Amino acid sequence: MKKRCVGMLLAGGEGKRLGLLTKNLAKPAVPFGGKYRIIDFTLSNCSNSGIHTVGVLTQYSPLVLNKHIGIGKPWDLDRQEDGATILSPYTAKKGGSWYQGTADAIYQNIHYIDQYDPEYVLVISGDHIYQMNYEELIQHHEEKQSDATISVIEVPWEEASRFGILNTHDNLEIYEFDEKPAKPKNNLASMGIYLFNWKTLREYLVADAESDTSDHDFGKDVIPAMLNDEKRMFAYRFEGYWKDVGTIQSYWEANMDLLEEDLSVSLNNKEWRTYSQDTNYPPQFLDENAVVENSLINSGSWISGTVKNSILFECIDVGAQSLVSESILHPNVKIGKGCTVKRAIVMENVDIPDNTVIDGTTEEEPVVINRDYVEQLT
Amino acid sequence: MKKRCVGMLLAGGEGKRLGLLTKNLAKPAVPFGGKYRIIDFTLSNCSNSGIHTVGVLTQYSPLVLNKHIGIGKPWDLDRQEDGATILSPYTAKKGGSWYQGTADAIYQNIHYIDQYDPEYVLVISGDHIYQMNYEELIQHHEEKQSDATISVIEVPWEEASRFGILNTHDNLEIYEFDEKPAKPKNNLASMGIYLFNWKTLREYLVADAESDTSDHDFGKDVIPAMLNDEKRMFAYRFEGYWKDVGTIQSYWEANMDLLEEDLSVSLNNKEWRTYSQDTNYPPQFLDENAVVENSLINSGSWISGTVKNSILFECIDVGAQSLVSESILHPNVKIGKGCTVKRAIVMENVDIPDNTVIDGTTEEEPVVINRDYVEQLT
Amino acid sequence: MRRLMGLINLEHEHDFLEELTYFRCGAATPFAGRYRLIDFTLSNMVKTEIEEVAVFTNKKYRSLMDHVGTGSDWELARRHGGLFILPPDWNDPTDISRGDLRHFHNNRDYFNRSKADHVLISGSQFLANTNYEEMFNHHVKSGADVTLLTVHLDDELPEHKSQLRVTADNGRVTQLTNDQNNKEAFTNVYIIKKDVLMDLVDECIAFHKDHFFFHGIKENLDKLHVESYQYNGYAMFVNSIESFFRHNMKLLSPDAYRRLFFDNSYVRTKISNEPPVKYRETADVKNSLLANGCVIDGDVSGSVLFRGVKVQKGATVKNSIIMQRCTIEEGVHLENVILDKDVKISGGQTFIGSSEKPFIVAKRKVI
Amino acid sequence: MRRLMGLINLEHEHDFLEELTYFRCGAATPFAGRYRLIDFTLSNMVKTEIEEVAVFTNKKYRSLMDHVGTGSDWELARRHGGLFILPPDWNDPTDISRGDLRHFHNNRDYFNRSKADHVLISGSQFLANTNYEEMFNHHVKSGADVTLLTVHLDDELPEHKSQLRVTADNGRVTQLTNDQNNKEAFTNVYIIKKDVLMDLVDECIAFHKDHFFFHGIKENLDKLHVESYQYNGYAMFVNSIESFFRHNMKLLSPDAYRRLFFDNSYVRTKISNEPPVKYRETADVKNSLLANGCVIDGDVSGSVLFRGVKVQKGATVKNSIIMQRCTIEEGVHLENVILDKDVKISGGQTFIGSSEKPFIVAKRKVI
Repeated sequence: MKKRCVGMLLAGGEGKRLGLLTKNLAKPAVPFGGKYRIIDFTLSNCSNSGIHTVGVLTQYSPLVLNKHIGIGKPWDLDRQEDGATILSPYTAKKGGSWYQGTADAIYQNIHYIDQYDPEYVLVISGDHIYQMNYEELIQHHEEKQSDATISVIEVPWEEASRFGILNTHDNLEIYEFDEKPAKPKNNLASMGIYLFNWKTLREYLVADAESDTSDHDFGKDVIPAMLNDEKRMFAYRFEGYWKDVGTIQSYWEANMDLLEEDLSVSLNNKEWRTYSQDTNYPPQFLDENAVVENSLINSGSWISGTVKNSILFECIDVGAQSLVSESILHPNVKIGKGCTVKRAIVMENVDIPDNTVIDGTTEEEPVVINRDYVEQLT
Repeated sequence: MKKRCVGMLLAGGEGKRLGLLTKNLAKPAVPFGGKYRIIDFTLSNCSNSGIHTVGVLTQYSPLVLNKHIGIGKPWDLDRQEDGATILSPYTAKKGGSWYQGTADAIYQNIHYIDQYDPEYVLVISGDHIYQMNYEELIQHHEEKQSDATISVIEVPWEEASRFGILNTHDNLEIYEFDEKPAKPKNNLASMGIYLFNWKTLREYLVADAESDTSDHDFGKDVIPAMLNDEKRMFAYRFEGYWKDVGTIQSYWEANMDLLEEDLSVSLNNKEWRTYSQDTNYPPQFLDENAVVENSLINSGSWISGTVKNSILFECIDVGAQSLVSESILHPNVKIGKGCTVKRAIVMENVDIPDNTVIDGTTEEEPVVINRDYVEQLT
Repeated sequence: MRRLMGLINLEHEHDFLEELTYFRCGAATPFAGRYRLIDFTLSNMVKTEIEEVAVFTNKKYRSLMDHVGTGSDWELARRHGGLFILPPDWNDPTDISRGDLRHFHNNRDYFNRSKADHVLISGSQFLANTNYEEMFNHHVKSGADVTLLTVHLDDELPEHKSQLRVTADNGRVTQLTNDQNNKEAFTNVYIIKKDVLMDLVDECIAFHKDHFFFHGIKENLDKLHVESYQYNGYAMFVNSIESFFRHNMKLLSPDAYRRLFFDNSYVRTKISNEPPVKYRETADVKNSLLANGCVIDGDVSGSVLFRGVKVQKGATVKNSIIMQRCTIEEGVHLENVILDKDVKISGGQTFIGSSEKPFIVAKRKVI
Repeated sequence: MRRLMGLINLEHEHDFLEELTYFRCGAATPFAGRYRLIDFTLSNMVKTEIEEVAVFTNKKYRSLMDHVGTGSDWELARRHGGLFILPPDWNDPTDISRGDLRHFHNNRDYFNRSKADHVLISGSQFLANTNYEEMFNHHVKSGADVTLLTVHLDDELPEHKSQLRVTADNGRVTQLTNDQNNKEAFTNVYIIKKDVLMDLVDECIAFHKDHFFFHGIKENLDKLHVESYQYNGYAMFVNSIESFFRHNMKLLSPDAYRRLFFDNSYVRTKISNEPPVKYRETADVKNSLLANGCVIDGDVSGSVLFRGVKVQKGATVKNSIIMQRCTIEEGVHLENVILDKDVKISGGQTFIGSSEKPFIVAKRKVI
């Protein structure tokens, strides 16, 4: 059946710079914001934008991610005819291999896209935190009669050289793609969100797949090739909050951003809900001695101690006389009595014994606590 | 969450002896009975038996199969927490490979089974036609306090040497597994349906995976190993219709069996429906000149000619003055005017031009018609 | 198509189908071998990519609820949006609204909650297989408050008598009348801006009105911008036994069958998992529509057979409509008959009606 | 568990919860921060792996329908089986059945269609978090026609007055009385053989009875084999404002909270995708239950806050139950108050009730 737009969500990233957090977990599956996984933001964007045909390309440590997405119910993507479809690298009889690059990942799944005979293909990735209406991007694309539209965000000039910069004419038509330029001419950074006319992209993907010299990457190969052929390519300016949570520090910061008041990624926005698995935990319980300030706490949690400036996922226990501050506690973390936990990220299912002191305030990055860490303590 | 029984459905078979029918299609995906694919029978058995946690192990040509199963809606297996899950061979960074054997296929997916912490694991395959209540098998297993139960069917003594034969005591306890015995002591053939206590099976799978000499096959390795250790293993007698559609001839026969009256695989049995994708085609239309006898015809078909002793899938056209007999027409086959099609299997989307004569009655096996065949005609 | 939401308003539809609607509302009446009347409107909405559809029911809505279930067979079983069957269940003693205004008033939440700006409103008696995308584009482009879907009547049939006729000036509707000489008929399908709808609802309630379309729109043609948009495909009105019988039979012409079912993607209905039709040795079937699950030993001609009908050896079914799971035993002769579902006609009997006055048997009768 | 089907029978449940049940039936009343009363029974049935559940509704069932939706949040959105809300919609003029027998009579299909041999019947006012597997095993093993679930009352509370007391001889029920000295109380949860149920329904209808349990079972104790089965976990009856308030408050004791919610797997309810609770700088929350989506700037103690409640700076909420999406503005002081959903209390006001007679505000009021 024909669909106007198919979303292809790249979710295979290893996220190496997230260290322990991505040791057994793809980056898009990393818990975020007290209730979500990083990919929930992109999946919810699709759902809220009316894009109901979404191929999710997984490869690195896909188990938790696959389980999380399931049949796509939380995002209303549980559809027999389309919906969310997990696309893992295919293993043929003679073996299989990972996708060679972002473009190769799409190329390997041409058959998936073709069956919906779409007008457009939206290429997005599952490791950014933002809330965006892709329908507006599509409308921009249609108005400009574009072959490809790339979403951009203004970054501080001093940081521009860390990004892929798009040089555009006044009408936002792109004439050059500058990957991490030493001397940026512009401060419009690509957000890694591409909308293509499928007919056009398909040709470029096939050509790119045949090239021996290509890295099979959108930024490095496909976009430059299209620019070279003078295809109509436009930038689309995005104004809201957008964050790549690439490092432990930026992951921690992006979580803490949620404690700010005026954050445009407003989780409380009823018009643009972020959906995730919801597992029917009971309401959280704060006892007689609880002190909680400037924090987010999820269901099933039981607070007897003090929590400040922190993000607590579901089913957390914080014991009496304990202090948790500037920290992120992943699901099922149990903090014993009399503990102090500062500027730490405590990973899922970790039990912190009574009277433990963890202080990440002196470190460069927040400290990440897993079970091994706790075992070494005792 | 805990589940009593997890079904593991082996659906990766190439079905080489089905020739053209499985050229681009896994055997379980081959169309059957005017409306179904072979795997529908097993999936419906699961659903009707109350087994709602089903891992479907695909590898050979999985695209059509994956699409057919989708999120499992027709079988009521579209569940966020369990339901039908496609399990393809995993591709790790350094590459991936096909399952080495039936036991290896289950071994590679231990993590999938473990998450449901089941009492039992039911191993079944997606290439047989039968209607069976697995709940009765489980009850038999429980009554016998068995470690493993294998479903068996009585075969004619003269054919017994073509099967894996289970030699049992009077109480149906298995003491020997005889693979294709020259001199069978018994005519109870294994149907390839195994129920195991998961705890026991798990140990044997792990041991089997470590063995260099094993073929990692249930029949060849795991069952003999368990027998060797004197595990409690019982046969469960199945009395109904059961057919392995392994060759073109047996595929054709099994289809023609559906035209028999007393067939125990009764598609009209409301208590045991066989479910499949249903695509909302309009009712079939027989015009003024139609003659239809002893045939099954599916929705969306338009009959102007004569159809006898045949099975017609959805959206078939049979033109005026054409005769179709003893044939199987897969979906979207269009038979022109003045054609004769006898003892043929016409594959999906094939258009037979006007006045074509196809006669498979003189061949040893029914003739299989694909597009190439038709192109050679013209 | 998030800007458009759907409403199937059954409040003012009468149950005109005699025995067929004794226990079900008209919208739930079986039609054309495997459908119910409501399937056409519902499928058209789904094809228009409408993701929220409410149904205002009046009474006898149980079989309707049973038919649509969770909406999943129309891909409308959604966590957000989806299908809402809204039976009358009013408990506010201060509520002064009447007629279908009561539904609008008591279901205000449904409209407020949605992000859609426009509402497509339809009954269940206009049958076509289409999508409303072009009509909606016309509506938006023209900036109309309301856009009415019309058809041009080539022949005047009894069922057309109750259809309002539309007089338009350059697309803009100036009059809605009962003038049978005007061949431009209103289909009871229209698109309205949501805020205009809500304002008109308030106004109607305040003035004790009881029919939203008549009082809210027809009486306000001078104040509203009402456009007309013509539908040109195969279409029909089913609002009487006679039209019900005739339009079923008309589908036995190859042209009508193709135009209704194949000119657009398929009409969705409840999935029932019936096996293919089984024709046995003695079957003789001509010029008929058959749905899956039928088992045929006898003679069938010029008839529409619904799912799971059994026609035994030596039975003859001619120019008849036989609904789900009926059994026609040996030697029975039926002509111009409508059997509602689950009827069993035991051996040897003959029932003959006329095409103007078919012989009707209510459901679950054993005769 | 295909042998057991479920029925939640609300026909004879009165809407005893004053303002809270003006516009909703008792079963749909919010409870314990994120649930509705019916969630407990429904979840228990799902935990028992029952795959077909019907709900006999009487009136004010709209919010109930809205709450359960397609049943998908209970994994009951099924193609076969699943959840059926069955509102009263009777159209048969020959129907002579009365009371809840009308439901049984008009929904005979639901029972006949199922492959189950036994029916678990429950109301919505007995709350526990359990599964009925052991009870069912007892029922099957004892060969009983009917098995009644009972609880032993440690303390006699006002809400227990209306519960029948069970006298059993070696497990076999001999008497059902109103004797308050008998501490073995019937929970209105029972399992009955399906064929016994259908026979008793016919008998009751024939004799113009109007209450299935009283006339079909209680009056037939001598003819039927009725077993009693005791439940020992944390449980309560909620059938008055007073018991509603008390049992909400009781959950603020850590022991009760743990026993109700953690002794068995979680109680399912409608998913609402609210974000985690946000505690701001000035928040001071003690001894309270809070559901997701709340935003707290003020003081909260001894209270139950449902999803999406906002307590602004300088507001105090004490010993109160605040339902979904209420807003408590600056400087407000609430004590022993129940706010129904969507209430807004504007700045500076004080409302104080007592624990016996809490101050109740009906939904959507702005004060």
